[in-house]
Amino acid sequence: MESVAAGTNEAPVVEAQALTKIWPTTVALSDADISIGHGITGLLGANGAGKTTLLGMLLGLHPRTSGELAVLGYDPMRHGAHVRERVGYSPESHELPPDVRAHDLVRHVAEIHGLPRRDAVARSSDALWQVGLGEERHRPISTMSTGQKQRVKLAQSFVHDPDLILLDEPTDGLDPVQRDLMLNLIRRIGTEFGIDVILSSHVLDEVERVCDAVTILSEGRVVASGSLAELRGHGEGVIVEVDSDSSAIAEALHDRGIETRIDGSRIIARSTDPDLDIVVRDVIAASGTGLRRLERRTVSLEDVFLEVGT
Amino acid sequence: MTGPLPPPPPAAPPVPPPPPATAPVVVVDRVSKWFRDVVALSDVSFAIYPGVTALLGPNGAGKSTMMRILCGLTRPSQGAVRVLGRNPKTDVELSRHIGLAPQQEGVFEALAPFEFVRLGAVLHGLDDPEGAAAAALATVELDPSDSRRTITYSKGMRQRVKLAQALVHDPEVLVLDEPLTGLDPKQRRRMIALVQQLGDAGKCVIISSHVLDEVERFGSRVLVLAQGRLAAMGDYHAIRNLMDDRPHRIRISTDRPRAMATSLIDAETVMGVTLQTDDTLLIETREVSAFRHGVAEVARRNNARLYEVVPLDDDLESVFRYLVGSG
Amino acid sequence: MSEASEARILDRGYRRYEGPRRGVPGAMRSVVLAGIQRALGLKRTFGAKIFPALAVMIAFIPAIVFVGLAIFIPEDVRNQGILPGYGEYYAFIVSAIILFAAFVAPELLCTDRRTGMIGLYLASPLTRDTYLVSKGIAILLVLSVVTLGPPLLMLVAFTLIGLGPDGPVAYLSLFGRMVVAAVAVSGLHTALSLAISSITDRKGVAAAAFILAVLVTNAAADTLILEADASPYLSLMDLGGLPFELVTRIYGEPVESAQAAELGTMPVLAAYLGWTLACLALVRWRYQKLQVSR
Amino acid sequence: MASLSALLHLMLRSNATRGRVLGLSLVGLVGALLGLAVGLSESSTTADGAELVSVYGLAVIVPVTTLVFATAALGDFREDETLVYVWLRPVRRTIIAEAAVLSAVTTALPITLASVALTAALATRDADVVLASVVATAVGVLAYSGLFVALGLQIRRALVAGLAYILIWEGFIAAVGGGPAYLSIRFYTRTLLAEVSGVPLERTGDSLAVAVVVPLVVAALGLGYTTWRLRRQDIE
Repeated sequence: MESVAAGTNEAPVVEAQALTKIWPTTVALSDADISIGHGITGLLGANGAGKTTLLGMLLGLHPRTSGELAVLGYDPMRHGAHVRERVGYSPESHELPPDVRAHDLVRHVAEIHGLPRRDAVARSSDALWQVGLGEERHRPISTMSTGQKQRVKLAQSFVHDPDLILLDEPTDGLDPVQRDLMLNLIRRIGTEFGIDVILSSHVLDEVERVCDAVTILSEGRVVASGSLAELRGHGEGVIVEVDSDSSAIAEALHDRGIETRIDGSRIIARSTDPDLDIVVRDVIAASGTGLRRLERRTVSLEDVFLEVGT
Repeated sequence: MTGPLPPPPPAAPPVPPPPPATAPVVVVDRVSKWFRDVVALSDVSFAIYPGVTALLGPNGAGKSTMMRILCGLTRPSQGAVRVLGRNPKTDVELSRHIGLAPQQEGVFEALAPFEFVRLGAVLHGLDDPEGAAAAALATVELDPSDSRRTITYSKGMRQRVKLAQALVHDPEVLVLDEPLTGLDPKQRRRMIALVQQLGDAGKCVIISSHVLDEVERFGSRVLVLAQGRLAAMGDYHAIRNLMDDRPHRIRISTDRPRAMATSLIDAETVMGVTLQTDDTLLIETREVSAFRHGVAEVARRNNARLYEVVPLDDDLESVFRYLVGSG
Repeated sequence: MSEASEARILDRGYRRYEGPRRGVPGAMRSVVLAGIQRALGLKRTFGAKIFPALAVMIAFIPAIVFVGLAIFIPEDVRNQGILPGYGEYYAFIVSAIILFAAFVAPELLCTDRRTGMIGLYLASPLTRDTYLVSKGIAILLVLSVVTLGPPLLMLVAFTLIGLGPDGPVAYLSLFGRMVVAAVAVSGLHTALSLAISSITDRKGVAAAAFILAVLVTNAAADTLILEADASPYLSLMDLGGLPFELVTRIYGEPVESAQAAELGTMPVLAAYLGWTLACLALVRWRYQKLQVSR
Repeated sequence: MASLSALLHLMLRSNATRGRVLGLSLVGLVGALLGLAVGLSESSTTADGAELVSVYGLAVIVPVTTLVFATAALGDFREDETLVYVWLRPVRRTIIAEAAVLSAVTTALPITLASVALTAALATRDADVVLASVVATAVGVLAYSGLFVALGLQIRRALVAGLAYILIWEGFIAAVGGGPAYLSIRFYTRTLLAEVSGVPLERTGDSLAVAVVVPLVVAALGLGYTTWRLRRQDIE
């Protein structure tokens, strides 16, 4: 997956050194070194890991306790207005003013980012059209479904043509069909539109699908960071799903020296043996069972995530 | 709206799942619900037995309305609902047997979680409300001695508090509306494990969700609602098998794609084969079961490595998309 | 071929925006405009329009009646001194002004906090301070519909019966006073209702608390001074009456009661500014503490 | 009994917030201040003092204080969508309604009794007027509690509607007397004040029994209506 560099701005999108944020009762970020480049970056972490706080700090909403932070090359505390003019934000909360029409809301957001009325109107229609809202845009937001609201939130985040958008849990509450649409949209924004995206999420699967790079937070610390390929390349494994009793297959694999684990209807098999796939093929062929699914799995993000999360 | 039944979607099983030996816990009989001119539910009938049942459907399909009707929070515009043989809207005593974790985030802001859960225990007239509350909180892995008010809790912790107050009186029927929303993967796993445990213990757990990969892990019975109608019901795997009749697309990665392609065509289980890249085949088949049983053996005979066999239409998401698309 | 070459499918892809960006001033302007629209119920449901329309009507009807009288029976109006002074006029419409003030600020502040809109505002070039200033201006402007409009109509009435100001300079000076008076009437109420709205998220509670604060302090001060011969300085605690006391002095109209006459203009002005600034400081402090995106 | 006390505890914790108690105590304190001023004034009579108790104590302190706590009792739960946690329990609906009315009474009564009695004492220094103001306050708080608890459950902007009722209907239209007066609680509390203290006031009824019974009937009707709504109403 290639990433598109946005504009001519050569500075990294986000650069933080030893960034620390201490709230009265909790440490939200602790000595975090973060470097986020162009393209779509996933900000992954459990609830309470410090994702939302970090997004708030990128917007210059919270002073830091210590450390350095630059967004698009500027310190968001000192040049807050300048940074926020070039950044779009879609908050986690599902709440939007219920009695306002989607079009009016998005237009207003464009205006508060400095666009003149006429441009704001045109770009609002355009942004809503890009996210797939046509005539619905004239409906009050309270009459919209969660999926439509999430799309309105997305539209308002890029209506003013920012260099960077911050999306906090943009797929939360969506059903699979809507989630696909949303992820495709985000992918388009990051590639076709040429806008850098930072996407906070705790759904690994979607980060794997749309992001170029990932930064993983755990309890305020950056525990892993880099491109997806780098983070994946830590080991070999396969996922197997069969028609019949999966424990029999798991046992057979285990007998041939492969580490196995059953997760629901899936068997996760791991080995350092480069011929793991042959062993699996033969075990299944010998058992005569139906093979529903066989997937390569390098030590996946989930493993990274769950390992560091504990 | 009392006309003939809507034509069943193609994949809907013709009859309800083979009834377990026990009596149904929940019976929904031709229930419709509309708000002014918006139809939320349209002529829905089903029965639910002990164990975990997942209520699936896209947003706005009527899941929450259904759950609210089951708990008596609102009455159906038409049709009848019986939970344990009683009417949930009028029978106050029935709530002894129902625990609900609703979708909304609101909780009593002035109370600490322990007080919140204990309140439920007291209102149920339990002998040892403190003990029951502590036990319920322990079940969801929260600390009963935490005196912070619930309003300071994160979304994930609130979800668990909501679950604890639904569990505190050990009800036979648990209605959990989107309990996985806002949870991170670890929290989800724990919640799923807990729900399975409750189901195994003989509780009737009704859980709504749209995060399907997790519902898949429940391995449970499924009710699919789409646009206010029942689109499918039954065992998830049974629904999936019913769908074996339609064409499936499967992606195969192997080091000897051409040999594999030839052999698979010879085996007459596939309709079409496309070579996608140097090591990837796209298979189309109508006899997916036969294909599944043969593919490993075919690879072994060809001495071909089998890196990946990925069904493109087989996960619950596709089932769901298929049902919803035709609903 | 020429026809075919004219037909084409236009790509509706993403377009970058190269136009002007107006920064903070543009953002503030937009917040002010949106605030005015919201307060007046424009672009909203019918229900949201009823209340502002009612308040505006109550505020304008007396003035319209006076203009009517001035047109049809100018002689009687002049000879019998029917028209109230500019400052006095406010006594007719004080309830409309207070009701309006009670609802506008909660509508503009509490709604943003309850619906998460505040998060979007603070993610724009606006800061907490520029946001609050914009909201304050919006409220002042909305209130000036009822505080400035009617006196202007009264000016028309006075001019019709030949008692208007003498010459353009006098007009200008009177007009200046009108604006200052209108700001004086709305200023304290704006600050007070902003302060109350910053404390509670519930719109109804904020509106009720504002009405109570104004009515109770007014009733208390009036009763104590008139019935119990308390010091007239007590009326400096009267949040309902203080703005109107100041207005009387701006127009230089005769002060109603002997007690009020004892009060110097400076203490009235000082108390007015003191209350206003205290309220604004409270709002600012509350918003500095407000957490968004945590 | 355990349910009632648990619900009462919940409502007190949720609704009697520091801000509300403080703000309303201030409103009450203003009454005492007024009472002090009237009492110190040489020209004022016991009737003037009783009039103050009626127009400020019974017509402002009592209804407004009760309004705030009573509409919040179930209204805040409805607004926050937490009513379900009380509703979906095997508790009779009457008990929920009773707890709500009781919570309003328990919070409003101490504040209003203290401030109205203090107002009366300072304004008149007459034990009969103080006693009468206590009786009238207690009866008023009961009636307003029943009425406003129901209002809070029924409509979303109960506080504003209630304030409009108190200021516009009771304070303006019904205050003039005549037919509308019989449809305002204030009329009965004013009658009680006059009848119990023996201080003649204008625009009152002439039957002590009616002045006690009607407010109590209002309270009972409010309670009954709340119970009925809880049975019927959709719960969010």
